[in-house]
Amino acid sequence: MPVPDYSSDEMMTVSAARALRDGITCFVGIGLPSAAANLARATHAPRLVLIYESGTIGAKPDRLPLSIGDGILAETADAVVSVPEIFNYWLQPGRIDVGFLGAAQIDKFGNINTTVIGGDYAAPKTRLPGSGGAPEIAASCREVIVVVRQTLRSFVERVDFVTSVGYGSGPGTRQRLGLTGAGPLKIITDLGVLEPDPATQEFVLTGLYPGVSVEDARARTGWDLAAAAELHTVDPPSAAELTALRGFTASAKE
Amino acid sequence: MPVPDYSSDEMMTVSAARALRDGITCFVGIGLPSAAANLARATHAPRLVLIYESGTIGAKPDRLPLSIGDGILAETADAVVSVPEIFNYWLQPGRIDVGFLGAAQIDKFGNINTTVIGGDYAAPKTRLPGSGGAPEIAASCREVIVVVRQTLRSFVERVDFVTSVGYGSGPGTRQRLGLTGAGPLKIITDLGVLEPDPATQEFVLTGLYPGVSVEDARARTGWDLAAAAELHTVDPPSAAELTALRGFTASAKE
Amino acid sequence: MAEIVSLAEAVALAVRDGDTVAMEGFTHLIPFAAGHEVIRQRRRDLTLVRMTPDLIYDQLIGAGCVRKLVFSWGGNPGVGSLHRFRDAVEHSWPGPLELEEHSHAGMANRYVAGASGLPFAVLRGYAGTGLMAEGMASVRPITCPFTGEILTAVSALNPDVAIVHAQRADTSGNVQLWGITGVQKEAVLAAERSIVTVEEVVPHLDPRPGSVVLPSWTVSYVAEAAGGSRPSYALGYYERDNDYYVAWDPIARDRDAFRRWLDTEIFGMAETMGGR
Amino acid sequence: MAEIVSLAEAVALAVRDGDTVAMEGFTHLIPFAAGHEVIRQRRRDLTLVRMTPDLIYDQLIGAGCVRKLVFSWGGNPGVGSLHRFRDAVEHSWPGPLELEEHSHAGMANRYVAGASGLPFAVLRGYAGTGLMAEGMASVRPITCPFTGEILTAVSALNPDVAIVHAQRADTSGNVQLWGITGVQKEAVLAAERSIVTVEEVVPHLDPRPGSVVLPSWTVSYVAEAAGGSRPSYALGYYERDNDYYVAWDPIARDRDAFRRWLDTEIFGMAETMGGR
Repeated sequence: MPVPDYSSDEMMTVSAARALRDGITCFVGIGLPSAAANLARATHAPRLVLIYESGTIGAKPDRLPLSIGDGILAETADAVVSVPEIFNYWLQPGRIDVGFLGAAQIDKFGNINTTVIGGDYAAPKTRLPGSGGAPEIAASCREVIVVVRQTLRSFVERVDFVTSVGYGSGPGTRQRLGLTGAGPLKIITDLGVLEPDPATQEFVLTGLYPGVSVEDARARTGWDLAAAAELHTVDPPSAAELTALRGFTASAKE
Repeated sequence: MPVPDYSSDEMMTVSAARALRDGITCFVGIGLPSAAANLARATHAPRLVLIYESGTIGAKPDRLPLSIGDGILAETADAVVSVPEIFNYWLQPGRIDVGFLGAAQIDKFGNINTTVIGGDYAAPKTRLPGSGGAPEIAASCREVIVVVRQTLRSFVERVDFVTSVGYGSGPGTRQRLGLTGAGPLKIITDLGVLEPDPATQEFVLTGLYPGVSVEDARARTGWDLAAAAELHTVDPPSAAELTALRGFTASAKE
Repeated sequence: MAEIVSLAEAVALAVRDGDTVAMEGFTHLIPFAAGHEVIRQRRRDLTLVRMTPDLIYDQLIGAGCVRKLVFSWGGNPGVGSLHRFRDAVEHSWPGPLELEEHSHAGMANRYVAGASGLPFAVLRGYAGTGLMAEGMASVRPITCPFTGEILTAVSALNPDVAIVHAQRADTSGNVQLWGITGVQKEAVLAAERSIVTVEEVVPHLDPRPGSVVLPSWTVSYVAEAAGGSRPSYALGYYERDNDYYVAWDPIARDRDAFRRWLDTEIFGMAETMGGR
Repeated sequence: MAEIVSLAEAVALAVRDGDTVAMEGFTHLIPFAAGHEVIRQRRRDLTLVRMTPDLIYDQLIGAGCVRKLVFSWGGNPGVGSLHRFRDAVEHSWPGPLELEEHSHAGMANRYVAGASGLPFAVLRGYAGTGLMAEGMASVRPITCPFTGEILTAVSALNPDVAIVHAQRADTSGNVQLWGITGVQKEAVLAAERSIVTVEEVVPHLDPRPGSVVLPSWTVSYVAEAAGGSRPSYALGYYERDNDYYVAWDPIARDRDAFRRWLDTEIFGMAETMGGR
């Protein structure tokens, strides 16, 4: 295989964008998910409905928003509502198809940590930003997709703190907790794609990017990562995808 | 005293309007209170803030609104909010100075009935419109003023149905029920003004319109109505008050 | 995504016998045309929900469409009683009418709970009232887990169908209403299905002060129905026909006059907005 | 009725040592000028409340004004950490910082409860999270009295003072803001006192799409502060200074650099909006 003329971050963003079907509603978390969601809308999913926790519903930015409260989101939205309303009327009832989240740490059951790393909660080694909207996005969207770079530090056996619940400690946890959404169906990284094993709900490797091996992925995973029988190679970014993505990135830097 | 050139309904509306101090906030109930509140704003209380349960805050109609949802209220308001918001953010916390209510039946403790008369609740002799916003206006405004024509049918010993609580069964009731407002401080009728006795919370006559006697009022009251020691005669409508009121009434009929 | 259909189609597709139906509109934007089409399609055993049942519910009750009414204020605003409503309650004509009665604050919060995916809402209300004394199943005390204070819980409203009228929709089915917007957003978001009638379908919705937008994907059917809220009003389109509200009183007082009105004004009229 | 005063006066009159203060603004309209004036007036022992503590709270924490932080997301959006916040949590510099931590949904509902005069709000949230496991006093389970379902209650937020920035006020003190309006209305209505800084005081507020109006009688003090939310933005007035957010990172990483910034940019500057 020739050396690809795209970065692993670009492949990750393209792969995440592809996970969003046209016409669905997507609650977009802060960070990497926003780039991927906007790329999806600019390529194969022009009718993707983007919803941000800042209260903007149906935003149609023509450049990459710099934050979840970027003015372009309000200016191009179908509706702008208050922050309480976005959580109570729009997220909580389960009317959003996909929650699109990032993570600082994620474990084999798809639980996400963005709160503290090391030490304990009261005296942490590293204080992270905290919950934001993620716990309820993870609980209430019909399904969740996580976009995160894969490293030994971020892919851990058990998160230091459960900011947002994936499958908790495995089958039955979400039901017991009364979480209405199905939980995380994909983790999309800079190496490939992980999906939960239907029986154990442990995340296993189901897709790899061109040039990445199972061993590469295992070397950057803190749990004993299995590969699915139907492991496939993800198509590299198309010229159209790369052009759109780079257009966004360039406009963001202007 | 010469025969007055105004009707008892006009005297009632003028008297009710005078009860509203300039600059206060007033939650305006349906019917007679709306005419009086708008008259107050047109005369001595230009900075009176009118709030309607339809969601209009600070409406400044230049004619009498024909209903609590009249378009002129939205068009002249400082803010128009949803119906849930008007009750939850504006009425419930006790931030409104005066609740201004009408009644079909009212009793000696200022309890109001606008639900059913005669028979029982399930099989009433007369079915009235029901609660509307009144129960929570009566509960949560800092104080309440009731505007109602005085008749033996409307002024009863005990209301057939407690739609909105005044003083319940007397001292201590409002505290026991957790009602945050002070309750009804005045009943303004087409004969005069009643106020609660500080000790018993029974309404007693404190003001009479020119030409009306205590006996006139007692003859139209279904409980043993007492007159306060400081019973006074209410000033007749001024020319300015009558002109403003009649201007409203004329514009309402156009 | 909302389908843009005729009003007759929308009612045929969305409203079934036995449904719980909320037609909302607080004085303003009352969905009269849709209500008339429900009568015309002879729906039965409906549970009707509405904060302020006015003429349109008087008409539906008199026409025999309604088994139960969930409401907080049932009158003819500025005129007096709803006589078909009273006749049903007081004399069971044309049939008995079950009531589930609330205050406005309670009803508004029941819609909020429904729109929020919660089984109940909390408010300060009902304490000491006859409604509380009647022991309605949809009102219960609830204790604050922090202060111990006792407040009131009301159960959520989640109608099968919400029907509202709005000024405009765009060709994608996004809906825009302004002026007094009442509890319409909550009713649509709380309901399983929804019909929005609009004064006009336009290519593009211009932002307007005070407007509420319901995105197309929250609405089931949009039907163009110019004048669809007469004799109520549509701010920016037409004013309230106050004479109609006055004229309704003698019609509604008399069963025969009402029957004649039904035959002439409802069953004698084709669905006026391009019905089949 | 709101008093129109200078920013220095507003802070002097409204913010006291030991107060609970909520400065809100969701990325947009963050009240930086007011926050800087609080530092300049050397308030101490504040409990700061805010869904998204960003640079302004990093600055207040580093300056030693803060005893406790009530929040749901504390970062430098698009850049990374708030280093003064981290230094306080990780190394108790310049003093220990007590945390009361929530999710956005929880914080938003706590303001809603506060604005609504209720002691708590109910939501679907926190179940299974570490925040629930930490057993915070402001989060408790609550049982639906109708369905028996267990949901989550959060206690109301009623700050002593809310401080927000808006685009405009009129000469009567009515306030208008538009764009992303976040939780500002709720914060002001929940608080005992409030300060609203505005880009400009105008004779009359024209209705605008998407605008929220806070009537004068709900606000304690209005202070004109043009540019008062820089480096955040004020839609219609100026854009976000993204370079400032990037440049803040190295300043905040280093205690000495931060001290120099404080001396130069805060204490070295007179209150810029007509202070005394």
